[in-house]
Amino acid sequence: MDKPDKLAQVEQDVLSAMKKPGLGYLAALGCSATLFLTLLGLWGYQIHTGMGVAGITHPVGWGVYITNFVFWVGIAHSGTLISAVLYLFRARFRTSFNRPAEAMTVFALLVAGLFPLIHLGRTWKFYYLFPYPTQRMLWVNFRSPLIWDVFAVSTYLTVSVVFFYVGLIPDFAIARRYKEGLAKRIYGFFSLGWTGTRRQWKNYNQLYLFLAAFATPLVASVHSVVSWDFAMSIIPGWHTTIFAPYFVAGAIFSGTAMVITLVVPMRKILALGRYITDDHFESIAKILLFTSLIVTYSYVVEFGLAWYSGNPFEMETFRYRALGDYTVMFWIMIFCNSLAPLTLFVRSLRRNVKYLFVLSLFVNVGMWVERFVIIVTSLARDFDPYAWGTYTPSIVEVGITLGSFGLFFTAYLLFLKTLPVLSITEIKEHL
Amino acid sequence: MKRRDFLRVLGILSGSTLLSSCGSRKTKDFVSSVLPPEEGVIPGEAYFSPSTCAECPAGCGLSVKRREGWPIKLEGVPGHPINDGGLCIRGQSSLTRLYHPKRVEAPMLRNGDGKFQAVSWEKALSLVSESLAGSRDAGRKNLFLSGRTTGSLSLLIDAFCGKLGVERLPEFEVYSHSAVAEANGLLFGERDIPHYRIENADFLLTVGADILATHVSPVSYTRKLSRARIRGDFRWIHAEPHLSLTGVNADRRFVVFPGREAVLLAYLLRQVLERGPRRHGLPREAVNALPRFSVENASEKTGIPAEELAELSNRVTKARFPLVIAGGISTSHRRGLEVAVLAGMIQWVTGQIPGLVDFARNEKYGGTGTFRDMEALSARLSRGEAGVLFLSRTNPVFSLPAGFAFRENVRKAKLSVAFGDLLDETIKEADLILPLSHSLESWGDVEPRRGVVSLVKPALASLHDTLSEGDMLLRLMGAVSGEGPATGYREYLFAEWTKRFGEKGKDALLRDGFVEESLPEKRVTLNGGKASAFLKETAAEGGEPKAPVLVLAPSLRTFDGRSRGLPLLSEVPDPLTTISYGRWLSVSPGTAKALGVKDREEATVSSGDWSQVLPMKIQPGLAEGVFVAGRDFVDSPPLRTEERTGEATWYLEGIRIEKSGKVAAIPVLSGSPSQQGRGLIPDPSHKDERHHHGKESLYPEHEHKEYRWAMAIDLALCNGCSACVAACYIENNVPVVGKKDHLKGREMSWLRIEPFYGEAGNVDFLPMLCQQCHSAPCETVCPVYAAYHNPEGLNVQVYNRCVGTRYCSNNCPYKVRRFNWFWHLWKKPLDRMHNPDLEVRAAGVMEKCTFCVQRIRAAKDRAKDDSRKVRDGEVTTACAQSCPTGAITFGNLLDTESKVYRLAHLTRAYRVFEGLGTNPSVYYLGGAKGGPEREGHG
Amino acid sequence: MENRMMFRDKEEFLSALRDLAREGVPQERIRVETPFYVHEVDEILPTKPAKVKNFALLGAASGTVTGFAFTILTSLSWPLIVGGKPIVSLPPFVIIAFALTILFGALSTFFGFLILARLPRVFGVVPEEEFGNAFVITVEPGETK
Amino acid sequence: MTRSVRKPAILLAVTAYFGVLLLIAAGLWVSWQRAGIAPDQPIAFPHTIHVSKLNLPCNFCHIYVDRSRHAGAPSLTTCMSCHRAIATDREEIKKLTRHYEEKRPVEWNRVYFLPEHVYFSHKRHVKAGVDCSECHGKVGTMKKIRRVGALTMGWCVSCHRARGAPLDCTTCHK
Repeated sequence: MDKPDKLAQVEQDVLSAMKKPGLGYLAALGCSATLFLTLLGLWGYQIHTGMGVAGITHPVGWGVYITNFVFWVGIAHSGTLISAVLYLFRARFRTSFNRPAEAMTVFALLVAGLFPLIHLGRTWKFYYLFPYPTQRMLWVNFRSPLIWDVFAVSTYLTVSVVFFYVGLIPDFAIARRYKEGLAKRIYGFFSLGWTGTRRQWKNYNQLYLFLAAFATPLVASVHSVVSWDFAMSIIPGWHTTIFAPYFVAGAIFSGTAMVITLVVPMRKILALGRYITDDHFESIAKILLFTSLIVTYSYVVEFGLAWYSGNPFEMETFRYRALGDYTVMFWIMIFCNSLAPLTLFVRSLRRNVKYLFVLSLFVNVGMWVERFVIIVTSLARDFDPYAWGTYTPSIVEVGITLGSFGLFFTAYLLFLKTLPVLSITEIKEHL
Repeated sequence: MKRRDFLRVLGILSGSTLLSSCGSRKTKDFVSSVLPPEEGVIPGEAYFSPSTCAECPAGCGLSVKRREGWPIKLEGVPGHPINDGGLCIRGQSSLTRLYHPKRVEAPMLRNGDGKFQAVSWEKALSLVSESLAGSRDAGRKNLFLSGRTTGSLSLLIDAFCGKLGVERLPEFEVYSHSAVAEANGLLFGERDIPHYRIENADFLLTVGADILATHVSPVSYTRKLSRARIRGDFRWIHAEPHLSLTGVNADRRFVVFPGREAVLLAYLLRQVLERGPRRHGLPREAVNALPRFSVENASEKTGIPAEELAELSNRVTKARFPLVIAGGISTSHRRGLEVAVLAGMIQWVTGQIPGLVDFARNEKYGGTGTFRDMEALSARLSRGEAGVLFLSRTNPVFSLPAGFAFRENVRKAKLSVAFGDLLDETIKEADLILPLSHSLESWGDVEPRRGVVSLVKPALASLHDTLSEGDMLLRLMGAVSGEGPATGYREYLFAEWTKRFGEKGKDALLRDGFVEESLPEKRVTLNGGKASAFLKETAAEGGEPKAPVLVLAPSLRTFDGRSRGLPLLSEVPDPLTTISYGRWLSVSPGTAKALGVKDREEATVSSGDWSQVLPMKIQPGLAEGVFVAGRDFVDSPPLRTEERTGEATWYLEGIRIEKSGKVAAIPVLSGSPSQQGRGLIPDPSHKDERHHHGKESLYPEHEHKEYRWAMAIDLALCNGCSACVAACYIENNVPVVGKKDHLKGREMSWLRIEPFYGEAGNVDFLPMLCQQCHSAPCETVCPVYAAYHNPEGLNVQVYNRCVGTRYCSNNCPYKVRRFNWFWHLWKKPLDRMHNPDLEVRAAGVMEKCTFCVQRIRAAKDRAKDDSRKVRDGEVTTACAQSCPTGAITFGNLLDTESKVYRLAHLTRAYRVFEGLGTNPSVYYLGGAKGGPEREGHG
Repeated sequence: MENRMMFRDKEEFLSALRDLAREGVPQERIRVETPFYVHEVDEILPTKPAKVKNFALLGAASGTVTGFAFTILTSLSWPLIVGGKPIVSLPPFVIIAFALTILFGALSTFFGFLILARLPRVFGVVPEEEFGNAFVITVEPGETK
Repeated sequence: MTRSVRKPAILLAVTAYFGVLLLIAAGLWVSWQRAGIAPDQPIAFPHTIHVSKLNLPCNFCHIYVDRSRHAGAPSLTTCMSCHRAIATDREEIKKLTRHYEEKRPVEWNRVYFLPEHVYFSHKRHVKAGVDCSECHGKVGTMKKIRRVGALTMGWCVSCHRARGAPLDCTTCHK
């Protein structure tokens, strides 16, 4: 079979995903959309009635909302890792993952960005958080980690969107060919009238390289900044120097898991087995294993530090974390993040896609729980014993959390039907 | 925009409506009144007027802070002979009684189907006068029962009863202290409670008397005690069967089972007789009649270790001015009278009368009756002797044992007329309710202590259709005699005052709010005959109650239960258990283990056919086999009445406990009874360890120009009475959120009393408020500068800038920041209480203690008017102002002359968690309670 | 009139291109369109490397400068002490500067690309003729040889 | 693709872009400058006569202006002290007299009002020598009082800056 047909074949294979949606798809979309609507409803209710409808209280001022924020930002990371870092390292297997991974990054960030707003006591005053010239002549406090968040996350979102879009431009041009009428014009519009001339390719190539270069440090920086929300405080259990690397590793860990969770069904349903092979999955699994080991190491170090410091506050916090009111959560976390992934040392399991899928689900849960444990247990037992307290999420918080998944999957499902789910151009290039 | 409107509504609610320039256009607050406001009143400026607290019989002087005519805060009057500036938690909350949403707003008459319906005063009064006459003709007796009444009102009642042929019954007080009065009558012919001059004593032994919280005149005693402690060379021992706030604050506390106190006092009396200080002797037969105890068997009987007992007797005998106060539970049981007598005799022998025990200025409990009197009354009612029964400011139906059947018998009166402001158990039984004005709405005076007359002056016109008791009686007299009210009560009073003090005195009273007459010293002599006769027929032993005992302790927050229903008092937690809402039964850890009950597990406590379900709270420091419940927690318990004194026992003996296994939902605000060795209140021996902390910082200290506000809190003086907490609530418009949120840990108090228990069951209280750190963790993390540090060293929270990330609260090591989880709406007319100098915080906003920045602003404003700096002592916070012990000092740390500067530089001064380098502005003065050698304070 | 050659195979296309180059046809007359980036083309018809990187550098630099200037100036415009730290405390400002470096860098690179690649072709987003997966060489007419 | 069409298109885009910016700016500006409101009053009190013609000093009626945070509105007694005799035939004065006789206070509509979280003291400003007109304008020339000062935070702050008045948040926020 000669090349040009192969090329055409690739296009058809990938673009076939865009054909009329089936019932299953619509059902899935319906479910996630409803979940998202519940989020909006509950949020409205919370704004009207007051923050008290959430379970958070004194002393635990942050709960599920911030947990979700950290979780989703974490999810975003592996997207960038796969698309940017692996691009710089010229890792071939990237080609099969980068598009869905980038999409995941963008959507995860959209969701993550929602939570700082949801958790605000006075959401309707959110604009106080942005440094813009007002008649008040008052700016924001750049010494606050929350402002760093504002900058880090919005930068990350912008760059990811640009990177995602740039990758799409030539594919838009291809999709344009397969469309008719208005759709043709729309895809054309997004393709910017790309034709593939020398000048376009030459600059495009460099652009992509530089965007990758710009995105790469973000993988490290953004989650470091997020981790500093905690590390910069003085709360025992938060105030640790290892938080930045610890969180970055965790982010990539959870993100990679999420990639697997998304790509496995996608590959099955859209019959892309030819382009996403078991070798690819094995490489991803290796990343998963590696980051899992780093995360586990961090857990150990945390406890080591607390024990070695001899600081009564630190020691109590970690005793409480492991054996206190939230001990169940803690051990769930240990099992999902440290023990279960060890199985990936077995090659056959690394190559067993079904197993990977199940494992990835465990890791997703485990990483969410990890953030919960870190945030809640540390706040529940800080310095003044009189002020110790506990926290149980309220139904509203649970609903909003589910809603956030609703939003994420809604976006992702729409992506499947509207955009080339794999980077056609790159696949061609590597044929 | 919906939000805006909501804020606006809150704005209107928040009391700054009248004439304040800071309302929105919607509020009609820019008004041309018809007449100019009264002299000396400047709209927008606070002004004070004197009055007297009526929340308990102590009669503390009030200075009522008013804005635009509305009382917004109550403060003690500095220099007042009773409370000298201090005010207790109940006094602070008295304002919520004035504005209570459930006050009786008009005369109420019970109609046919037993429902109350409002009637006019004319109708009500005429009805009363008719039935007065009617029942007189029917040969029934008209009776007048009131709570303890002093001053002109008492005279008026006598006049009233005289004129209308009404029999005035002995006043009813749950805490009549009649055993002590009886004893003094027996020994010295003075049937009353003397005035104890604690401040002049160098040794104090209190037996059962809860002098800090509820005994006779707590604020007065607390003040005196502080003076003695500050002076130094003072030792205070307390003996009690249960665990009271007073007990935990004594230098040493002994657990003595009810009845055994007599042994202790008999032993001490003999010690004093043999080893002095001995000014007067006792008649020989008295000495012989006095039982002999060796240290060993005295200690074996009292349960006080022998060496401790010896040490105690040494202290008594070595002391130059020993003072013994017996009272409360220790004088209200079978041997109560004996305990009181022995105490009196010790005072006699040591010759501290009238030096420390002053009968000239006695506390005027002479006219107060006992439970026996009430038993008699109930009997008379049941025989249907009563025509019209007046019940004024008293709640016997709640307080008396069910056995008295008072509830049923009240109905047997032809017409029962109750005077009161809130619907308590007794008023609900009455046929006719005549609503009383709050003391802040009425004229009057009280004489809580002989020769001390305190003014009651209206701070505002009556909110509702109510009358003061004086006016009511005068109008009744008028109605009966037919020629209408002779004069108003005001005129009556003015006449009385001029008669008693002359014009000058009257003006002084109206100006200062009190008059203190100079009285001749009163010398009393022991009636040796009676004394020895009494000793002969008693034998300091036997008659102890059967364990387990349920002690019904008077309640710091509601006294004998009369202050139940004041919202603020349930919001502020009990300092010992930190339980805010609900009732509970304290049980010792040992007993709890024996019974196998969990903390807060519900149990049925029963005695005879009486029983009640109460949650159990495990209470360190409590003796085995002793249970404690607040007097206000139990409904008509089967109390026994003592034959000799007529006083009711304060405990139920041989009670039974059946646990239910069900854990009750009562909010315990403290996360841990122990401080987990974290040195919030450091062990004095670790002084140096405290001091090398918290100095190092990367950055230079930011400098303060004129002021650097700071606070010093003397933990050796603080007794956990929580008056400061209540004061803070009212001064700062802190919302009362209720039980539901308390269970979630969402109480809003800016200032809390943290009790920390030691191994020995000893308690230290740590008032925790915003520490106003100079390197505040909360400030750095606020993204919008809502929390920042101002040039005067305040850690400011700008409410309208706050977006509610709650990061500051998370990052506060002291956890003193409070988040508004909901919109708090004050039930009308409680909103009148709002301090217009602060906004009422919106939902989603973080709030906290600001060192009463509004008071600082006002002081600076005044200072600026006559271009000077604020003087030391010119501005103080609400908590410091109210503190009865004077433990809190507020001032400018840059002023090296200031008191706070001196205190902050004492070697026992330290700051909580100094190791964190937060550099707080609140200095705590450590050192054990009245620890032997303490540096001076005042 | 321009003449166009279309190839289905990359190698044929490249050899054809080499021939043109050998014939000495000036490259500005040769238009090449490929389905994906073919780096050999740049070897056959050598050109200066793309200038997108200059935009990247410029953007990044301006980002850093803005980051520091903005944070420092706003802090000074209303000095408020927080946590006892100095008004201008650089460590946190570094983070802002870093974020802005990346942001400005990425954006200016992108816009630089648009300018250099002459995109978007506002009125030609859908070209009237598309070559699909063909490798196309179009030689614009010049003086006849 | 042809230059001829592209140029106007670009021009259009640019103008649209800046047009939007301008609109936003204008909107903000208006929302900040809430000055100029002039509600009707229950009694049309003419400052023109009392201030310009009769040269009454402001604190003749606003007696608390140098004693309290509120300038205060005059009590009707003050008004009647003159208007028992003067201009009794006028409609507005009749209104006034009615209020006085029926003992009904006059509730004026606020022209200057601040949000609930702001503390403002007339006394301090007057004592600091701020002239009434600096915030309230030349009331003598207004038949109906119209707001002059913007009463926005920026407006306050800029003046505080200019005069070296305290800029600490607690000065004005409560």
